[in-house]
Amino acid sequence: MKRGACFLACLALLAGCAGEQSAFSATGEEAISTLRLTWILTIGSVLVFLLVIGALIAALGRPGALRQRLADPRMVTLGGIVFPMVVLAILLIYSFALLRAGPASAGAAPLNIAVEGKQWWWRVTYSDTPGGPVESANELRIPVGETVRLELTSADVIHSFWVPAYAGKVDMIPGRTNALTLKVTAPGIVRGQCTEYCGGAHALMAFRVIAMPPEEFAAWLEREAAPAEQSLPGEAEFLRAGCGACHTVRGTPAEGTAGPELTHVASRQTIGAGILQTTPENFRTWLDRHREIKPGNLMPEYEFLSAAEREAIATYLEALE
Amino acid sequence: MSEPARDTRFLRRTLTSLSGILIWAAHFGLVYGVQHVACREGAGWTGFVKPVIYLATVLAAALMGLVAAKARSWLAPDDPGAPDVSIFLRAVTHILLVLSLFGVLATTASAVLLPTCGALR
Amino acid sequence: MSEPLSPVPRPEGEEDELLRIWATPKGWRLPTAVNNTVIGLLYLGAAFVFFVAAGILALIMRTQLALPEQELVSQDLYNQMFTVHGTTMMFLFAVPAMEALGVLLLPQMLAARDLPFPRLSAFAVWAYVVGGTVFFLTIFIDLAPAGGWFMYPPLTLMEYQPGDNADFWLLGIGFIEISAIAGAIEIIVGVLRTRPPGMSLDKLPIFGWAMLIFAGMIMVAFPAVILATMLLEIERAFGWPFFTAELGGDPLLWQHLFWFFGHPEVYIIFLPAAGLVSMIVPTAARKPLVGFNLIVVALIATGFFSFGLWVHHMFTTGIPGLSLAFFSAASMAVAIPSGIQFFSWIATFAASERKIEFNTPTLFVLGMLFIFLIGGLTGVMVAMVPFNWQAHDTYFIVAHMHYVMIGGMVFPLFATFYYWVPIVGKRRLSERLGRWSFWLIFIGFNVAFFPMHISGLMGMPRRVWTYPAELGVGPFNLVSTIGAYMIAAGVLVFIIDLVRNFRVGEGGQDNPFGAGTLEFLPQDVYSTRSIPHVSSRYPLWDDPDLPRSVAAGEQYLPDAPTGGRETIVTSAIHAKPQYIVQMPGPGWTHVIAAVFTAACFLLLTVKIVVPAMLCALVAVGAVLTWVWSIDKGPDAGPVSIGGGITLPVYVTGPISHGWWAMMVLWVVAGSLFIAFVFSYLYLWTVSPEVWLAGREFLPQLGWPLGAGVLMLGAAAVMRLSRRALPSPGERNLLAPLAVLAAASLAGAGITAEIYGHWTSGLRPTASSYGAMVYLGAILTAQLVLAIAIMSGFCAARVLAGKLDRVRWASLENTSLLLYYTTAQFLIALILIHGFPHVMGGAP
Amino acid sequence: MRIRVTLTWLRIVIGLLACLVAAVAGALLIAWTGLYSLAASHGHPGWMTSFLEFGKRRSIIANTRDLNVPDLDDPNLIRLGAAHFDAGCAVCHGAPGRPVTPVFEAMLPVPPPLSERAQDWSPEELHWVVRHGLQFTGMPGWSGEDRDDEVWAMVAFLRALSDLTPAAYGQLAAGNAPQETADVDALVTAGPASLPMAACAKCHGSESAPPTSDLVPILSGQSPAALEIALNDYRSGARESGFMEPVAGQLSEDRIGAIAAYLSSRESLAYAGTEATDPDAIARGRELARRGDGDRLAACDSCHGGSARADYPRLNGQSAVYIRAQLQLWKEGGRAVTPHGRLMAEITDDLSEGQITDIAAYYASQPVFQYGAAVSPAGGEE
Repeated sequence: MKRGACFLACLALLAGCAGEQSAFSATGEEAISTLRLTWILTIGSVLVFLLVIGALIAALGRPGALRQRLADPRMVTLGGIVFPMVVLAILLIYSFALLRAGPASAGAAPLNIAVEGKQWWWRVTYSDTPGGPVESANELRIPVGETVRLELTSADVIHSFWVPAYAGKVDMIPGRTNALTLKVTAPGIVRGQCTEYCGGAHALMAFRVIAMPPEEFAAWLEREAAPAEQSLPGEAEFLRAGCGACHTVRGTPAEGTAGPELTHVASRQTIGAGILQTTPENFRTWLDRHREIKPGNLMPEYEFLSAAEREAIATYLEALE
Repeated sequence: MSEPARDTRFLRRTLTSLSGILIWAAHFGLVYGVQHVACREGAGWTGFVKPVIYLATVLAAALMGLVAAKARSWLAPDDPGAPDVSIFLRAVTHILLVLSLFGVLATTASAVLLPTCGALR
Repeated sequence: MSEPLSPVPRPEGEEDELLRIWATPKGWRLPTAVNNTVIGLLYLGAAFVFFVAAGILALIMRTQLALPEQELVSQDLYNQMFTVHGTTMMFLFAVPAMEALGVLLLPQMLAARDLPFPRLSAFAVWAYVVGGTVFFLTIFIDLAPAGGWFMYPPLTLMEYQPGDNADFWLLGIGFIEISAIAGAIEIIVGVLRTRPPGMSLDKLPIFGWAMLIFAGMIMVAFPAVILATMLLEIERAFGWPFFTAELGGDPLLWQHLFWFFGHPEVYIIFLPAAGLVSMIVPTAARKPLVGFNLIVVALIATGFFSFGLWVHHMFTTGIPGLSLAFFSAASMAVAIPSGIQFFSWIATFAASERKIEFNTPTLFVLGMLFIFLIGGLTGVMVAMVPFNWQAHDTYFIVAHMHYVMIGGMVFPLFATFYYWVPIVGKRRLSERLGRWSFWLIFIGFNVAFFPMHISGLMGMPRRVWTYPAELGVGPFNLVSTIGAYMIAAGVLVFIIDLVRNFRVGEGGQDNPFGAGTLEFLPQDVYSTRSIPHVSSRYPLWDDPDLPRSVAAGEQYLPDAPTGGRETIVTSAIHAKPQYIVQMPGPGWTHVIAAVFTAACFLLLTVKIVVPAMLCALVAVGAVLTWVWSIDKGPDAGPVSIGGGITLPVYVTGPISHGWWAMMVLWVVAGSLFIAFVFSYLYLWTVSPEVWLAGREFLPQLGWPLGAGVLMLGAAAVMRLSRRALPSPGERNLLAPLAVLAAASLAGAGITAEIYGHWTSGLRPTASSYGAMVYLGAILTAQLVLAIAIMSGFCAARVLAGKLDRVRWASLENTSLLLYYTTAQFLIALILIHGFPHVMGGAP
Repeated sequence: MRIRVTLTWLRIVIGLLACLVAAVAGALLIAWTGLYSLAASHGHPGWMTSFLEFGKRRSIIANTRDLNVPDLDDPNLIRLGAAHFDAGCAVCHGAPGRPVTPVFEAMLPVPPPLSERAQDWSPEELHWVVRHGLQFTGMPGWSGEDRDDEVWAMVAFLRALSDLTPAAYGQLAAGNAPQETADVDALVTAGPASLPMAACAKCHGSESAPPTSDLVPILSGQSPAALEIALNDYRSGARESGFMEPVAGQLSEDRIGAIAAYLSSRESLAYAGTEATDPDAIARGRELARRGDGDRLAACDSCHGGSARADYPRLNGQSAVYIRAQLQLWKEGGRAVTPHGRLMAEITDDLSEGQITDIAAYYASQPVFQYGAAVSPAGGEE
């Protein structure tokens, strides 16, 4: 019994201080209603738990009227069949009601964004942009208060898209397109992660979602759609080393699509699919040790690059804002 | 030596005792199958799903009622002097019918409350 | 007590004769033993070793996760570890441990001398021990699979997992599943047909009921995963696109098949454990179980409902909301039977007239109630679709699953160890160490797994090798790791207890806990001295004189009338004595068969084909030798078992246990076939365009018609061959020829089916449609292969003068299998050749 | 007299063990006394010769595995093998018109004259012997680990050897190198060239001749950096090749630098007769080279095109056979040994057979790359 109470206390505490990848700090509509359901289920479970354990303790205790009543076969029918049937029927209907009221039923024309899972990063494409689709990676930006429809696909194995603060997860399955409709109530930065085991670096396949006011979002998207600045220092080294084989930097000959798009990589929160904070040193760290930081990732190692070349490429990446 | 004693009507007794849960299984399979195929086939088919589910539910409930009414005679003992097994099997039959009916109704409730296709997200 | 059923005193030397007949082989011949106690202990011991080994993997993983961003083990090794941990716990520990308890305890509870197919269970055990050991050892040589224990494609396809690692999982586990099915056949026939006279179904101990449902569920669930592993292995090895989306396959097909097995699997593991609890609780209370009928219903209902839950594991795959709701509803329905059992146990405790003694078995049972209750409640939570979307694939599920599995199965298992050790060991285990073990495991368990509920919702996904500090789940993980070490300490204490106190022997004190069921009768290698007549659910309580009477040989079958191993077969519902079954004794053939079957599968895994085929030949040869020796030859005629009952010793037809086993096999094969039909239709719904394209490859009508006629002809010839059988003592040529002709016709039928598709230009690698068509033929072809071998066997027996009009069980079984095959083949023909015509869409 | 010994299993085993111990002790005794002469000039006693011969033959047959034998009549293989044979093997085994040197005739066993004896063995057996060498005979194993592909060139040549006239052999073996001139003066003062195979042009082609085999890359016109890396990797043994390691092993670092500079400034004739090319394959290859396949495969030209780093080799104008062979070698892991090789290995991992063919066809269809000539940017217009 004590344990149950402790559990409640713990949860109450956590709800206040949970991290950015937590179902407890819900700011998306679906997550908020699920959190409410979670509390209801938790409290209900605790009550049932107390009831049953209470009955068990009574049954083990001193003989008495209560014990006699518990020993009655009708008690088994009542506690084992009638009681669960009633409780479960209520719960079932409540959960169906929640399902029905999901954001997908809202009807308004949503903003479409495609997210493709790959081993082990995320390709993000803003489909509804006036100048044509804008590609980005490992970071999703969405306008607050608007309905956003994510089209979720996979390029290789099954991944699962999970931003607990906004909504439950949706699997990304080869050959299928799944949808997730989000409506976020407050601006902020939250973390998401792949939750379907997808091989090697599954644990290190994360991303950030940034919810921003609609006008800021529009401005950002316009910036994001623009090509990178030309002839930045280090661009030559970047191209000569062949980085463009896998990465795209719009406005340069780098047009590779096997790896994440890098046009504005320095303006993103993280590098390596949510693994390192975006800082100048971390670009260098990534170039030097990415196989240690994210074992098994598919970017080859360029062991033969000289320190100066690494420096130049890192400088270039830092400048890609 | 005579022929060894045999359990007569083993299959009938087993099927009667399990009828509730078997009806649930058939209902469940039918309902899920119809809905799955219809949603895949798309337009023109989806309209049939709910009527089929309701019809199946009515049919299942009717069958369950029939079994409940007939269980006594279907499970009558071979040897009137040894009623234990029959009483037991009858109890099993009836309780299983109750649980299965709950299962069938829970399935139907989903159909009442939710749209036929669509992932709802 | 009533009059003795057999005259007393028993003749001098009778017991010595029994001891001689049932003696356990000594020394280096020990592996030949087939006694259910020896085999059961080996089975249980091996399962426990796997439990400890997989537990050590878990400890290493918990150590890696104790703090954020650690690199104690490499990412790749970690991925292999959680795969092997899950696989081992599920396939090499949980199911085998439960089957082991069935093998070990059922004959004692039923006062049978042994299970009806002792060598079959011994075969299953040896195959499991060899295969399981090799599978587990792959973790030490970097050959272990790294796909998670549910091995989702496409991650497990060749493209993403080259090397033999995944094949070890597929072939190894597929093979162990087959061994589990062999065990399940044994259990079903054993429970239904080897009960003591008078133990009608309403008096069958709950554990017997649980094992019956358990085995029934295995019959239906395991074929689904066997089909799934077949599909995946075929796709890996030969590129038939079952799961590749571009060619009309679907990764979700695997999930459907796997979870159609996987969810019932949880209950397959839980039900026997619940049955054990239902045996221990009445003993603790010294009162009959309250609501016996309700518990039986609960077991049956769980068995069925659990097959309606599989999509429960696929709520996030984007399938229509209403589909999810159906499965959510079934998840609710399955909660009720557990409620019934809980309240029944509480009521039984409450009914006790004395203070409940908190001995170790009772403590573990109470621990189970506490933990499984939490697991059940979180189970209801995850059955709610929106909550599931958040909790799925996080540590919340890890916590829930361990609460269910450890609470539902491991705690009852430990209770079982302490409760039933007296019937196999010389002395009881230590109560003091038992308590230490219980409290360490119980507290450790909650410390380890309770925080995972919270860390999961705080964003910790499952199967992650490491996690960033910023997630804020570090403290929870540290606590979990501490708990894991406490569990390990508890298990260690138990092992110390085992080492100090567990000595296999004749058994010490009879019935130390004052139980009411037959397994606590005085026992020796022959089980009970005589087989009692049962007239209540707790015979030892209702007739305190029974142990003495049984031990004095006053009950049924106190002697060995046929001079060999035998037990009474009774009718399935009322347990009326029907005949005496003669059983084989120790032998090497089944051991050789098991070792070489395992070797064949493992060699296939590493693609060493020719030696693998040689192993298969040796295995088949060993099986044939073994089966050849089972028939003891002309019988001693009807024998008396006491109580004025005289029984035959050889029967055929629907009362024989062989016939029943064949019926169970029908169910297994039928389940496999239904899983195939489901897969065929499912892929059609996913990729109708491939099916439409397949229409032009349909062979002319003559092909299926010809194939069908050939197969029907095979069945007819087989039916007629019975008439051609010689009289006893004679031999002829007609019968063997007829049998072989039937097998040849069947072979021709299936060949025509395959050849027809081939000449029409259909190729299995081109699309999922072609793959499914050929797979359907393969399913029939493997049955035909078995029939061919069995037919050769029958023909040889006729020629040897061992198969005649009276003793024709081998031919009966061959015929039954052929009838089934014919039916399956005809349905398959209609599906394969008919469905493309009636499905929607223009040609 | 009666023999009062009963034969039991135990006694039989003990007896056998005693025999074994005696045999070992005897052998040790003979070795210690030095009674047995190991002088090569003695030759083996007859029984020993036949025993060793028998053992060798059985060992070769027993160890030979079923291999995928390539087309051994392929002149590309034969020519490549010929050049190496002349420089490496002929000294012991002789060659058409050139008997075994007397020094090597004094070996025990005498190296067999292969123009006669190579026919005794199947291609798989020859492959095994060339690949692994033979103990106790002086026959070395192939110096390029995991280069089974190279060994097949030797086997193809050995199969062709018996039909060769001295003149035909001379032509094949010399490749593009000038035939030995009868410059008596040089012969008298400097002796014969010690390393005839070290002439790069003999195999790799020059302004006046194409490479002798399509399996040999054109080196003229590559960047000095790429050439230096290749030669240094061969020299250090990091990169495996039974053909190139012996050559590069003889060179000093300065020499390598000079050679690289020299070769990069030269031109070479294109391959003599390339295989028929499929325009569709070339088109598909062009797409792959310029853009990759969009999913996992990177665009080849990003590194192998004109403007990439100088240490990345250029592929334009190399033969399709050569490119295919190298990509296969990468896929099998044979080149994941140097930093550049490891990088490339990750890319070739995902290549399908079809893609390999297409890419090779595309690059073979391009004019030979010339270092220092005007370069078009990667992915630029054709």
